[in-house]
Amino acid sequence: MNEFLKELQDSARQVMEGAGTPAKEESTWGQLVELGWLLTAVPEELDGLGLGADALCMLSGELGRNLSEAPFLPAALAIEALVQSGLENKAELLAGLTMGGELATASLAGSDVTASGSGDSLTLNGKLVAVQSADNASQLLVWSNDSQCVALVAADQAAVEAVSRPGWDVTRRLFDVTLNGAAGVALAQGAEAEALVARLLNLRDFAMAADSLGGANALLELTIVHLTDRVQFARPLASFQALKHRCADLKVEIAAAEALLNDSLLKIEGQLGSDDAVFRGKKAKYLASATYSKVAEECLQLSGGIGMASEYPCHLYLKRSMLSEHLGSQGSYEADIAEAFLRQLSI
Amino acid sequence: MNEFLKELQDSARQVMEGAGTPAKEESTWGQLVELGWLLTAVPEELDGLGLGADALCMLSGELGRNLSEAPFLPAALAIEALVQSGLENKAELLAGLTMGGELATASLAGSDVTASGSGDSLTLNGKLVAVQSADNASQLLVWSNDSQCVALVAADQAAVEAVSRPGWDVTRRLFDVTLNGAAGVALAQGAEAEALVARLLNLRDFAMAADSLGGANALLELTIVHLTDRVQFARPLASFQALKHRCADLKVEIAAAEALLNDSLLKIEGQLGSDDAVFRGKKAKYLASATYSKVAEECLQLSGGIGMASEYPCHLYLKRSMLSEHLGSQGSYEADIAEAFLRQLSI
Amino acid sequence: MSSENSTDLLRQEVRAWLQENVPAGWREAMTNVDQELFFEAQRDWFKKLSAAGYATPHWPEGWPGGGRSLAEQKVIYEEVARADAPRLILYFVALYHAACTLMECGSKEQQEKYLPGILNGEIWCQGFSEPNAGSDLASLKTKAERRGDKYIINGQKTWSTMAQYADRCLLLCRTDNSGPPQAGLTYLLLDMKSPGVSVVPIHQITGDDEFAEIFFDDVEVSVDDLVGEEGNGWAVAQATLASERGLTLVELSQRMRYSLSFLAEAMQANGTSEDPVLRRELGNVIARVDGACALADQYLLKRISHQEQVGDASLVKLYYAQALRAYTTLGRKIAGLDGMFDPGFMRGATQETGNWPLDFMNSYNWSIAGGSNEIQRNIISERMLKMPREPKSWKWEGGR
Amino acid sequence: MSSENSTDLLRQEVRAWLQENVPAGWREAMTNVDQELFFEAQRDWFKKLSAAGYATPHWPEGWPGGGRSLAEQKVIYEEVARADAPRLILYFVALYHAACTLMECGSKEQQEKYLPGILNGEIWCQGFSEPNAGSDLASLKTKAERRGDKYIINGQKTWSTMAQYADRCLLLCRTDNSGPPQAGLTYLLLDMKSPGVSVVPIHQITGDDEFAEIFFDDVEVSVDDLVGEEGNGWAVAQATLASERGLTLVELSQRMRYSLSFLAEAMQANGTSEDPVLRRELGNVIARVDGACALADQYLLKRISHQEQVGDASLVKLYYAQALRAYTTLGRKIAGLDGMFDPGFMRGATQETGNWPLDFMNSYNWSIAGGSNEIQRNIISERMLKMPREPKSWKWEGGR
Repeated sequence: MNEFLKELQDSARQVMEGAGTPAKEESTWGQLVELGWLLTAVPEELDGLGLGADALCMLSGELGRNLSEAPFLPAALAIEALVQSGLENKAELLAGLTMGGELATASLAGSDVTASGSGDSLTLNGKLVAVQSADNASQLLVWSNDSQCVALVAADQAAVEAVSRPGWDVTRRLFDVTLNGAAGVALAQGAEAEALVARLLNLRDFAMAADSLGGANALLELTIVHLTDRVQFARPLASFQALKHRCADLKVEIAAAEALLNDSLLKIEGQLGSDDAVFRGKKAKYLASATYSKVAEECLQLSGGIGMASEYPCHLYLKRSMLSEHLGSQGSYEADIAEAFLRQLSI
Repeated sequence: MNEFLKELQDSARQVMEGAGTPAKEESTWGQLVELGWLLTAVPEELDGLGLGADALCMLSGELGRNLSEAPFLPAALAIEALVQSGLENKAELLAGLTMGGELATASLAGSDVTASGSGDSLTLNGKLVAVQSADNASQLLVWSNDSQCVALVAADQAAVEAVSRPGWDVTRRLFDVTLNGAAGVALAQGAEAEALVARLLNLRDFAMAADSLGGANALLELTIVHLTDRVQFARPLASFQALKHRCADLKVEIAAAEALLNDSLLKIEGQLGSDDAVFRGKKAKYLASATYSKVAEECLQLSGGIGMASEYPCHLYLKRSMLSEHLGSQGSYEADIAEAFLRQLSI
Repeated sequence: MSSENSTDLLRQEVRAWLQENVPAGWREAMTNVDQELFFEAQRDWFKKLSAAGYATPHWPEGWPGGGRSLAEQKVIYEEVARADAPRLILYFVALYHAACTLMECGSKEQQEKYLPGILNGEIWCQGFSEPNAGSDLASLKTKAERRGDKYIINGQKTWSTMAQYADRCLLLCRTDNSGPPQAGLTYLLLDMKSPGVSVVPIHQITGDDEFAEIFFDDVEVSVDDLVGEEGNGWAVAQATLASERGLTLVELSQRMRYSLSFLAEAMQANGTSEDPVLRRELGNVIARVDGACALADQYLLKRISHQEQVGDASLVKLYYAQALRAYTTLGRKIAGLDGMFDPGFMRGATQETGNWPLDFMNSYNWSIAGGSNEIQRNIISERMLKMPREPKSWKWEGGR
Repeated sequence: MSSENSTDLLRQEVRAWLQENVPAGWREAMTNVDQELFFEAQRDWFKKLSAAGYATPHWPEGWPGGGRSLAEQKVIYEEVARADAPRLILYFVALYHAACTLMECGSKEQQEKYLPGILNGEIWCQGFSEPNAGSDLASLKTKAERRGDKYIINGQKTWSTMAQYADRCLLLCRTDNSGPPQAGLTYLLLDMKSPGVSVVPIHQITGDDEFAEIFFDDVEVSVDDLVGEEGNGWAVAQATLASERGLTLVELSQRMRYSLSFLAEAMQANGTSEDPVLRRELGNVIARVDGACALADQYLLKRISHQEQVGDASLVKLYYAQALRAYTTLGRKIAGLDGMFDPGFMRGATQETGNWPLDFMNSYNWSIAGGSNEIQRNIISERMLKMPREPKSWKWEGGR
């Protein structure tokens, strides 16, 4: 991470720490808009900050640390899609989505949507799951299941129905969204759409990896404080070697996943969505998400009884890690990684 | 284990401890013949001891403890096959194989043999791998790859070629055996052969499980002695909690695998080879073998430098455990267990 | 008639009775219900079960349902698990911990006073753990001060199962600070309606609240309710803790085994049974669950034949906790993203609800409570494998 | 020219040179060969590599091949790994441990006396570990007694790489018993041909014998061969141990990464690449190996920019050792029963021979030697995570 990003990180951490853990949507969304976080990846010619995926990941990491409810990632995906599009009024739309407090959200999981038509007269049908904060969104970013179309869909039309779907992870408010012939505007179609979908999913993988590692770090720190403070058998728990070694094992897992994420971001610079970047993104997301789950599972045990009480935040990390595992599907990522490697080999 | 078996075990342990670790074939084979261990599973009406699979497993466990090179298991399989057969001269043959010091051996892994003909004029072709101590055998127990024929094949005929195949596990001397139209005598054919093969493989699974747990126990004991004796940082290594907890984890794995084996042997009594017994045998072998490998891998680490020296026996257990894992194939056992369970469910 | 045959007959009898009497669809009925309905269901089931004599097989001869051998008790537990009957979690402390403590350590007067109430459905809770005395129970601080023929209690207990509904409490307090931590403890029987007792439920991470904190503010307990002698509470507490040793884990591991079919059915329902990776993991879990059952069975057989050795109980608990974790982890994988929705919970169903993230989180009850996995590893390594004990005194050296 | 470009040019240059010069088929040639042939191959490769200036990039400006930045050294290591070139294991201690110790702590006379020999191919070994001083190096007992202008050495060293072929030895001895264990150590340079030195190879579990024990019986060392001051040996030894910190693990993790293709090819060759379970495990191993590379790279970048923190090196070593274990474990699974035959070994090939059980066993060298995984976990937990240190004094309490 360069010096500029480190400074940005320091200030982001201060802001987020002020928001408490978990950081509620109502208290952070406005703030992060105001601070211009959504301008991160917008090019300078579009009045953005022109920063790369590494900046977006850094912010995702800070939001992950604080279990933020704010729909930063889907909003960033929608903005990225808009930036990449050739839409005429994109500057205007971007202004609303980056600094205007308007939210365009998206599914964090799969899409089962079909699109017909073209340009600004698309018709969309199907279902989106795990759409974050849909009730606060004016727009939805949607891609079709064949990746041939990426669209913006106004949320306030009758053909769009969002149903809240509460889940174990209370730090992200998810919705099922049904599109019954909803009208939409194409951001990309055909091969361009395919490339854009690859780019968006790639960005999602990196950001999810960062979110996971932010959470894993925060939880391990919290747990070590707990172990240090809690005395049993006239010793702090942190003095028991069996527990120390388990903390060390968690630390090393986090360190490796972080190194892989940072190294990948360095190496893909400017080539988000390329085969190589997609491969790297899957590895980074896989390792980070597996690490987050492992850390959360171990920390629940290391926290003992207090970890089982809802007032203590350990379970919030655990539940977020469990959800994140399924956003992108761990099992299939392992298979995808092997697949991509074997394919490279046979070239 | 009943009192009688416990006494038998005590005396067996004494004998094996006298043979040293690893126990060489030349020093133990004669002894175990003399002690009548091969009579264990032979019915009393055939002048045997009439003991069950539990006795055979107990002895296998003791041989496993001492890393015995003696081909007890393949010999026991051949004797079991003979006992189950309707061969006219089986009493005579059994006398040679149980008390006469003659060895009939068998493959500990798969068979790729075809058989034609019937009765005492079989012709066998194909290859056997992992045949133990074939150079000392007068007979080979062979089953065809379609399980339609189980045969005894004289080892001294020109059509039988045994080639030594040294491996990492030096505690079992293995051979590849080629049958080029070898003559054989059928012990069972057709449905009877199928049942007999199931019975033999089932017995092999249980005995391998016992061998594995004997080894796992001995190695954990050895390792704890090492940790207790070795002082670093002015403390015995055994006083470090991180190491203590790892030893406890190994102990509990062994205890569960042992309990499963013993429970299975109790429950299948007299029904070796039945679907239920085969299912139980696979579970017992799977858990025992996975446990042995885990114990051996951990103990190598816990032994530190000394474990890497060939003079210290830790590696012998490790190598035996690695070989045992592949005798019966761990991976496919997991799948087999699931398969059998799902099948039961759909009945 | 051999004892083998006698347990066989009992098994048939219990199985037939359960087949007729287990409330159909109790799992569904207990999903997201309020406490009141749950209580009613527990009360009904308790009445049925005790009328049949299956609620108190571990009580001595002479009591209704009592006088069963351990082997017979095991049969009843196995059949209850096999029939997937509800667990009597509301009465468990009363029927086991309270009753066994009273029978083993209580005075004749105490037995006559309290045992009939237990049979009548009085609810008891256990007041042992404190916020700073979990794994290290002996360090507890709740104070009992003798004043005339009363003890005056001040302090706090935590993680007390169902304390908010309990009529009485098995209370372990400190009466003396001068000796080593295990000395100076005293065991009392407390009426939960006494002035100065307040109970606050603990909101659990699963959404349930089956545990509670109990606060004591100058609560009075008559010396008639002292169990054993003052200062001898640690020994009495051991009797309480041993009261269900072995049996509970036989039942729970059998329940886990029978519920493997839920897992397999869930796999078949969503197609993951065709995934070779998840299939193999299922194979692994089946073997481990069977291992847990075999280990629990073997332990009980050892107890029956008086061959129990130190550490044996720890092996059973540790392996069970780990198998349960593996089992519920596979459940989570199978449920996938869908499993992450619907945070509904099911009262009194322990681990086998089929809501896998819930079951997974509940599995930590077994690795943390009642002696954490770490405590079990200490016991196994030190007392079974004879590795050196952790130092009794510890000095912070170096520092942060 | 930016430094980015300068390393790019170096990379091209090294890559081209390696393409022409790596001995074709050296792996096959080194399988089951006797020591002599192996030596010859090592000598040839050393000559070639040092002639090209790639054997001593870490030496200071002025020495042949020297004066390279850490970034440039990293490039050379990466390319050597990428080209799957032989490792210079016979000369490694001389080129790194001995040379760096001399340059950092040696006198001008010692540098002039020994460095040219190292460039000429003298073989050095390291005499640190003892049978009772492995993880706890500071407790070593080999005694050096000052008599006039000589030290008289008595004692024993073990696990000394290639000691049986070494010309000289970096020897850490005890000259004083009175203080804490790390004090009273003294660092000497020993001629292995001195009277009283005897070397016994250690037969390893892999069939190899790259380590040896060294015995000292009244061996004389001149005070001219004292490095630093008497009693200051611990500090000098730290310089030795730090001499290759980071670089070796960059090379080894890169080698592991490039050799993933062996694993995948082996899977394709025996059809296991179609097994969905093994495929997913391959996916897992790939991610971990990449993680190990990234962590090693990041560590070296931190060193280059002087941002190294205590514990960083431990993270790299521990993760590498674990990734290597996972990688070779998968290899074992892929090889199956076939892999259990053919115990042939390959000299100087470290972990990536494709003989998976061999590679698996060799992976323990990285989890045991050079600070075991357990020592790394101590360092990480105590010095990085600031958890309390293990007590410095320990009393056996209770007992067996």
